[in-house]
Amino acid sequence: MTDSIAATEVTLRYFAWLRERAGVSEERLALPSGVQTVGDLLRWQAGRGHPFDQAFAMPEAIRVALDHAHAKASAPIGAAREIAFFPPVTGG
Amino acid sequence: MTDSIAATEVTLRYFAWLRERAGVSEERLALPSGVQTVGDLLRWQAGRGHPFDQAFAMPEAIRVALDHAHAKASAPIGAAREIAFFPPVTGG
Amino acid sequence: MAVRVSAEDFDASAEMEKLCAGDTRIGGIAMFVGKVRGDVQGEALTSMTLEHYPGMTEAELARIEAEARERFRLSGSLIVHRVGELTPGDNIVLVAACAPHRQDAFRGAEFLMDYLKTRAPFWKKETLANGTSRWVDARESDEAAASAWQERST
Amino acid sequence: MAVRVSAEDFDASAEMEKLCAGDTRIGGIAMFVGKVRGDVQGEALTSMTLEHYPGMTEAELARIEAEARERFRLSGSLIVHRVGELTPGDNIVLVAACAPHRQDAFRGAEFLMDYLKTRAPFWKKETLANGTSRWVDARESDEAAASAWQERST
Repeated sequence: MTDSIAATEVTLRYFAWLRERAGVSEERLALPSGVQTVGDLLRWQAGRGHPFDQAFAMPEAIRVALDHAHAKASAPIGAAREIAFFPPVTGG
Repeated sequence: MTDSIAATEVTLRYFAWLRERAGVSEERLALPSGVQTVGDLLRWQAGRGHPFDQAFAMPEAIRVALDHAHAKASAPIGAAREIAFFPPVTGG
Repeated sequence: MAVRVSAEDFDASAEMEKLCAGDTRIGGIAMFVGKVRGDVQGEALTSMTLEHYPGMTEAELARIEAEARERFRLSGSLIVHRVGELTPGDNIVLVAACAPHRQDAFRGAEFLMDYLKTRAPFWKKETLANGTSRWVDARESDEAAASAWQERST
Repeated sequence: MAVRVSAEDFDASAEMEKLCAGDTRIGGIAMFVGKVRGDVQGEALTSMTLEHYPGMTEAELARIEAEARERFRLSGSLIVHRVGELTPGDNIVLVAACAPHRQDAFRGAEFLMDYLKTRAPFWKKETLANGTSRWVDARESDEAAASAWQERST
């Protein structure tokens, strides 16, 4: 079960300066099976090489949403289909 | 000096239910010289006879303004030219 | 800074535009509009008549505004209060405060309302559907809200 | 209860009318309008571009509204947030809360703003008169304002 979820493709989305630094606004890919939590995912991103290494160099400055809901680093990715990365929000 | 101020006519104004109970919205008269403070004035009103006796029967429910500014019972009337009586305000 | 007493209705957007016009230091504007409710403790209200004390009203509102400016960093403020006969759903009062920062705007507008409710010489008389009329009593909760500002610094 | 994201400007009066229409239990409506300021720490600002996360924005604003309704006795609430390029003096956001009593309206509107500022996925990019652009940093004071609601009952 864990393997089949891990092999499923997810959509990754990037916003604000994270989008600019990553050089991409959206991509679809299958996450490695070892990536179980939001924290795992941030570490994996930082290890993907240029330009992700620089975009994700400070994971504490990055917020993550799983299927349109804010998620902490300890949150399991589970069956999320859309995962978004962005800086702290500054609207209003 | 005190006598000359006391003999000067002042305008008394009445609002809301106090106006209705007193049966007058405005009057001009000279206050007796013994009336020195707002508290004195409220007691004098209650002693004026019908309908003031009833209108001023509960002085603690009546607010007073001297020349357009709220005044406490202890405030001296001084040289005020316009004195208003009204219930606690209920606007807004 | 402006105060106005009028039988006419107001347009909150237009008032806001005028209040902010040309001042790009303003980061936000907080507003409150008080309206005539259609019921009074379960009884249907037909109309509400607002009486005020011309002369003192403007003086008192101006003092309330001056006190708000001392307490908060405001770029502008406005109080518009209607008088005369109003019906349920009608606007009664508009209070607005604009400021570089939103906390000042919110605090300013709420302060203006709390003080207006306890110091500005307006009186409401309600006419109910059953034909009776009565003057509205002052609410202790309004007095408490105004008093609470005495103990706060912001 | 409504949330809207739009490039278009809004009319606070018209929005208020719609929000209150026909509900005579409403005693008051509190509103806040956030505007683009013309300076950033002393530097002139040319424009402000607002990016958001379509889909999540609406979901998050709806969650914020639902939380406000749980905390306060509100008759209605509204959040309108603009996106795209704006210039100094332009409206950015409108938040409104109507309620039988004014304290609920004020608290509701301020709660909506504080939570919107820290949870709704919007990002501002400033372009200064000197030609440089930069993403606005989140403010600790906004985080503190939102956190403070956790310790309050009202």
